[in-house]
Amino acid sequence: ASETAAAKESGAVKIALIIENTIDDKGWCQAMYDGIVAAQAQMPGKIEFSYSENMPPVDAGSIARQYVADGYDLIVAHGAQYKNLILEMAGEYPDVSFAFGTSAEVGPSNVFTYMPESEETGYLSGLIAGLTTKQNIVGLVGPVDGGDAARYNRGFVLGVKAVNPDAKIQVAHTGSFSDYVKAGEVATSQIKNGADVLTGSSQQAIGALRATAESPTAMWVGQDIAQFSTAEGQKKCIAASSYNYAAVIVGMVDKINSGVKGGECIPMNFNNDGFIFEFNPALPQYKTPEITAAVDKALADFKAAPGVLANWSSVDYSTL
Amino acid sequence: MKMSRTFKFVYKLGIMLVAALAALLMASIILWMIGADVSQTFYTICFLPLTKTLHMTEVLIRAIPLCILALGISIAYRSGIINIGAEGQMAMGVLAFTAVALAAPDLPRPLLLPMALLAGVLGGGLWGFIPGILKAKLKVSELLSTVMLNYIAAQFYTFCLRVLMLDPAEKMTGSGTPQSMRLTANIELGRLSGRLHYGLFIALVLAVLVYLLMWKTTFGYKMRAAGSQDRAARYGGINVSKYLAISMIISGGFAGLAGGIEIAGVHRRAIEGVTNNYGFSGVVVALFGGLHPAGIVPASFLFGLLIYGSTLAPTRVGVPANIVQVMQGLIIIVIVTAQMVLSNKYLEARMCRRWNALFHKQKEVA
Amino acid sequence: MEHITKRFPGVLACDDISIHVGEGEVLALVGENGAGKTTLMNILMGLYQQDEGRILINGEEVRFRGPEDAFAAGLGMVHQQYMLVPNMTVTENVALGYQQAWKPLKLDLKMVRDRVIEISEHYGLQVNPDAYIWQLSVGEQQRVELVKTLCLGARFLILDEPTSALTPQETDELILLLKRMKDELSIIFISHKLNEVKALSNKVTILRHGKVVFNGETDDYSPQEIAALMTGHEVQLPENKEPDMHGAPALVLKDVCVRSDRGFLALDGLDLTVHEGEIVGLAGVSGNGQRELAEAINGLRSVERGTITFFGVNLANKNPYYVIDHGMGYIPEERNVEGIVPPFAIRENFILKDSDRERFSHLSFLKKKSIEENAKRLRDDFDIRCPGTSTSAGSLSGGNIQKVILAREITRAPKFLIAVYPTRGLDMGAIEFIHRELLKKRREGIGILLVSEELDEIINLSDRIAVIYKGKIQKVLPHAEANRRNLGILMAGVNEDE
Amino acid sequence: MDFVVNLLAMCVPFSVALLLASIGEMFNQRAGVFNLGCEGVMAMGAFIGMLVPFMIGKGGEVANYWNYLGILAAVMVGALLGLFFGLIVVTFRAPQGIAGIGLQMFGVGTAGTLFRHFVGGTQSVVGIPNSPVPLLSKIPVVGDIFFNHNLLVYFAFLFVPVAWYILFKTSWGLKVRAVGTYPRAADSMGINVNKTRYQALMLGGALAALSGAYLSLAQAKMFSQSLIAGRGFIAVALVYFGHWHPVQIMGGALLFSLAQTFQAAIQGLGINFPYEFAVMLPYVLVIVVLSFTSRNQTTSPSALGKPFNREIRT
Ligand SMILES: Nc1ncnc2c1ncn2[C@@H]1O[C@H](COP(=O)(O)OP(=O)(O)OP(=O)(O)O)[C@@H](O)[C@H]1O
Ligand SMILES: Nc1ncnc2c1ncn2[C@@H]1O[C@H](COP(=O)(O)OP(=O)(O)OP(=O)(O)O)[C@@H](O)[C@H]1O
Ligand SMILES: [Mg+2]
Ligand SMILES: [Mg+2]
Repeated sequence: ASETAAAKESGAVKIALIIENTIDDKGWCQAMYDGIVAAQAQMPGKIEFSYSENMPPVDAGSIARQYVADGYDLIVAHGAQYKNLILEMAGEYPDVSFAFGTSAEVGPSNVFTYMPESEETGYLSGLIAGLTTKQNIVGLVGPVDGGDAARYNRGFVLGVKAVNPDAKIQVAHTGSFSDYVKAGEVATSQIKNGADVLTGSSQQAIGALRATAESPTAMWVGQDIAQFSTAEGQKKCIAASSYNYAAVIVGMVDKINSGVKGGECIPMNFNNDGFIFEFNPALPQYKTPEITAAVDKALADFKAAPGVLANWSSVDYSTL
Repeated sequence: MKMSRTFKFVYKLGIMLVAALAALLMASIILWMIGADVSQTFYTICFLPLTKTLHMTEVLIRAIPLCILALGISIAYRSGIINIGAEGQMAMGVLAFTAVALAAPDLPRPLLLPMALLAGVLGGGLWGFIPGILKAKLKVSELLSTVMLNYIAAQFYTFCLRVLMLDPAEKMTGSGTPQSMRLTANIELGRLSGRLHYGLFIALVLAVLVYLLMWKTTFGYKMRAAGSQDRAARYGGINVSKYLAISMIISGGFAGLAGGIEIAGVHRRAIEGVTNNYGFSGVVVALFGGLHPAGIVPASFLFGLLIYGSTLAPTRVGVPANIVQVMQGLIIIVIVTAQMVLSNKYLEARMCRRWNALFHKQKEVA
Repeated sequence: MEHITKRFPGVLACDDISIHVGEGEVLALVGENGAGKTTLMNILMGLYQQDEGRILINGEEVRFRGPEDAFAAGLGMVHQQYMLVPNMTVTENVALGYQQAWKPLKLDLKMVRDRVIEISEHYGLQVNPDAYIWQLSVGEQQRVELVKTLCLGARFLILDEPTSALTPQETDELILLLKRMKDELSIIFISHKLNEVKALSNKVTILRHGKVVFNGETDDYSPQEIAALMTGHEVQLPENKEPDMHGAPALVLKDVCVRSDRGFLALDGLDLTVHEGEIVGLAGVSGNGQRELAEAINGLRSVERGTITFFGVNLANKNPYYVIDHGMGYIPEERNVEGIVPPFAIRENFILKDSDRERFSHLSFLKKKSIEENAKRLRDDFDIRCPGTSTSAGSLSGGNIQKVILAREITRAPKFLIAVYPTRGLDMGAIEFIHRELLKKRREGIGILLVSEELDEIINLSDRIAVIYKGKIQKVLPHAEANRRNLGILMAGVNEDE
Repeated sequence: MDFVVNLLAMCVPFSVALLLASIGEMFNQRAGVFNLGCEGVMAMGAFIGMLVPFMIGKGGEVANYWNYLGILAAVMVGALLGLFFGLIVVTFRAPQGIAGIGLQMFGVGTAGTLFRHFVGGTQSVVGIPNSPVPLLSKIPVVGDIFFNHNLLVYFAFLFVPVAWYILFKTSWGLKVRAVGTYPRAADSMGINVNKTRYQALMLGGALAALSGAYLSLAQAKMFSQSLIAGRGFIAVALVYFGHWHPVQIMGGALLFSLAQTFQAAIQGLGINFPYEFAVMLPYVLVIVVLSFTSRNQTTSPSALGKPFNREIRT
């Protein structure tokens, strides 16, 4: 209790993060973790931070209540599966701020939602894949066809089609977010069947990336910049985009400090700097003028206005 | 050669102490390897949850599904079928429950809630019926079919949430997370404190019902006979395949009901990850509780405690959440081992003789 | 063996027993069920460790940690319950103990096979070394057990009730064989059949309640005297001497064909009639269709052809419930797995067939009180030795399990009774009791089909005797015409009329 | 044609993890012990297998032989876990089903806990390279399917006839089968039932751990907490599927992974149906095949799951 008092005095916002995977999954959860850490660095002394990993929804409900009891100001439940418990708790504890995503809905007055419009990042990956492929076959390893992954994957398809309408796109879902082995098997299968540029979404994509690294020719476009940091990412990952959660967190902390506890949906796109795109510095040979031009043009469009790819949801895998 | 009371007491106590020490020691080794505070970890997992109402309610909301699942599993087990498919049956129960809630959101609660729960029972029961009938008619090992059906159910579950029951809001706003819309308030189970819901009473009532069914009726008598010695049961005019299939329907129905209650009491919409590995923990609770309601009720509380306690461990003592599995595994192993040793009359008699010999010798010396 | 004492929880199985066997001697060990014979022999083989006492071989004290030590000392035992792995061949079963054949990377089965052939020829014990155990009849398994023990080089043979499941011919052959082997081996012979004891042994030791109560030369005593010494009273097996009183046909089988588990026709056009109030003995070497017959009648096995008419209804291909409901009583062959549900309490086993009846349940709720009363009554009436009615039936001794089944089947007031090997492995006292009960039922006008290999039992009890051979009734003899000799010939498949 | 060859060429290495673990479990069950803890032993094997080269190379590249040291360490840990399980279910005679679930939780949990502490997050490793068989791998079609894999793949498939030989042609195999069908008979023949069961459990544990190490070092070339993802349970199921016979188990493992690869491939063909039904395919297939084959089959080793005690009569 004294700790909390001290925190209140110092004016720091206490943030608790709840994630279903781990903070170093090189994907969805790590992105948010890194974002909060970056925000902490940007606002020295203004943020206190705890996190809980490996939280299925039931456990998340308990731990969130724990955090409330321990005096946390902002509870970030990073995943749409937590939607219900957050909305419920928001009613129970009107003094505490909550946040969850992905969600495009505007929540109650003490709930922030955030919505990465990942089709934009997927589109960039698709451009690169479509221009890089020599076999004219690209592969896409999905976990389940929903949420963030569904947006990224469909954006990818649009990107490929935009620059290479004849390219064949192999789409396969493993049915699991965490079965790395199966993702690897699916990727291997796509490579065997001719795919030479692959991408994948969610943490299981690491398994697919690892399998890609086994192929002498196949390349990878990443969903997260953290993937560059692995040995195989360095070797294979041509480019990747990342969520810039730091901006989201800083925004929320500022609002909380100014007395706004929620009631907003924060979209994330290139237009509002919610995403960062990077080429892999270790693989400059893939950064051809053609690719650079295509990426730059798309980026310019995205930055100019949000919602450029509003038609993403009409992508139908079965017509590929 | 009579066994003195002192001996019996010392013997039992001794074994339990040794067992507890063994579990502590093994867990400590792992905790020590990762440099954690051993005593603090144990305190957090085993005792901290007992100290606050908030904690207790959270323990209980885990005990509720565990108890219901374990009751169902014990029925199947007693009837000679090892149901490790409760995970899938629970998922199917959730789907059926949700389907009813989505189909008729405007019906009044007294009508809708029982209907939806019943649908959950039917959904789980149907999924349990498949391995039951496969075993009864085609002799397919239930160990195999239930494992496979778990995977199938998991995929079917995602399919339903993603395509058939997807929250229109998710579809419209494009976040597309596979989950249903928030279900009507007419299917909600009331809450006692915190998230603790009336499912608690349902679980307790079911425990009594299962006891009555299995031990006080001819129906249960026949199921147990079929499970204990199927040839004798057949000889006695009991239709073993029928009871096998029925027991699996009941067992699946319990799992489905647990799923329904979990939605009605805790989540209030169908989301991914509801089953939360309860299906497997349920097997453990059932066996741990001696396949008897009187044992299952406390066992489900104990496991609720453990599972919850270990979610506290990472934040409180910095131990990875995986430690819960280690502890659960060790506790299971040690307790079943101790139970076995305790029930070994041969060993007891031998130890008793040693004890007496020792005791008498000392007397002589004195 | 000197001063051997062995305790089990709550039981003093062997109480200061001393026995002594000289070279070339045959010691018969007799005693009621549960007297401690098997336990004593298991101690000798190193399977159990005695609590007190010691074992001397040729004057030297030995301590066996397991049967392997006993084998090394030249001991061999044929167990009461056959110790053969069913899904292995005869050769493989022998190889299990035949360490010479255990090469580092290979099991020399050929060597074992040769050894099996050698031994079986030497002693004239016919076995097929390549047959799987499950393919063999009980008698053949018995021979395999003997061959196995001899292959391992036993010079001292322990035979625990070797004849309890053999046909008369097989028994005679075995006794002859053992007599021949006497010159080479020392033997301890356990049996409940005192004429065998008389025929074979030099000395006899009687155990009761784990104590030696008698030691003597066999030649000095008659079987009756030994029986009296064993039980403490005269044993008089009852005989069916009452006048023929049979009524209408109760069970009529016509042209019944049934397949065995292994797919061949175990019953091949069998015809048989049993009337009310008569006992028909079904004699035959086991494996000739007796089991299939009993199972077919009771709805446990499908009937391929023919009718089973039971008081006017056809029971063929009906379920057991239907058969039971029509008043059939059945004492099955496998008492431990079929006759009782072993983990169930005795009182629960008593209602196995009647849990639905108003007597024991109301609106499908069990009536605890009447179940308990029933159990107490049956326990007392049938003198079932058990700690209480809630004891699990599986923990009872064989004889008592048989009594539980008998009590249930008889008191259910059936219209008919099929009894399959009802006294197998039981001691004289128990046999006497069961025979009396069966005769009592006959007097009440109930038809009984008695399946047995014990010719004495069949001759003593039956009004008519049918001999089964390869799934057909070879011949039906009236009581007066039957004797051991002509039945034995019929059972061997020879029909003198033809 | 290419499509089919590719499928076959992939299903061979993908079946190895299941194959090794199933053969191990087969030895356990043939000796009468039912080990549901397979999944846990696999997790430990996968973790230890990658930990050794990871520690030695401090996360970077290492010489290939360190991988084999990792495998050796994994196999030893697996055997130790088998020994530990033996202590529980053979010596203390704890009920095997529940103790197996305990072992599974213990193994998965321990691997995860230690992994979090010593390694951190999902970690890829260099792993074991392919070793094409000279000449043979050049044969069209056949070469790709059978002779272009890593050493563990060859080992696993060569181990199938070896396992068959051990089981049916050696004295130890004879003992194992006897102990699993009728321990009392084996005991009366002077065979140490418990010792034989311990040995079988250690062999089974070693193979399960090898299977895990194969996943982490040779197939996925990475480790994460959820690496095994239920494959241990499938391996147990495949033992029933293969009716306790090494060759039939191999058939089951191949069939399962063929279905697995096939479903991934048909998803890529762009046929209009929900992908979930493709993912289900292998599991459905197993059930369907079993429904046709279970009826007339021999049953499990008859002493499976029953602890042995000389003194207690059954
Ligand atoms: N597994 C066991 N555990 C404890 N007690 C047992 C066990 N098996 C048998 N007994 C006890 O042993 C006694 C006799 O068992 P056993 O099987 O030797 O019968 P038996 O000597 O063949 O007698 P009979 O066949 O005449 O009834 C019974 O009283 C029973 O209580
Ligand atoms: N394993 C055991 N556990 C408990 N009690 C036992 C055990 N074995 C034997 N007994 C007890 O020891 C007594 C002697 O049993 P044993 O089997 O030696 O009798 P037996 O003389 O061989 O009988 P039978 O004529 O039926 O073969 C039994 O009555 C039983 O009470
Ligand atoms: Mg005996
Ligand atoms: Mg007996």
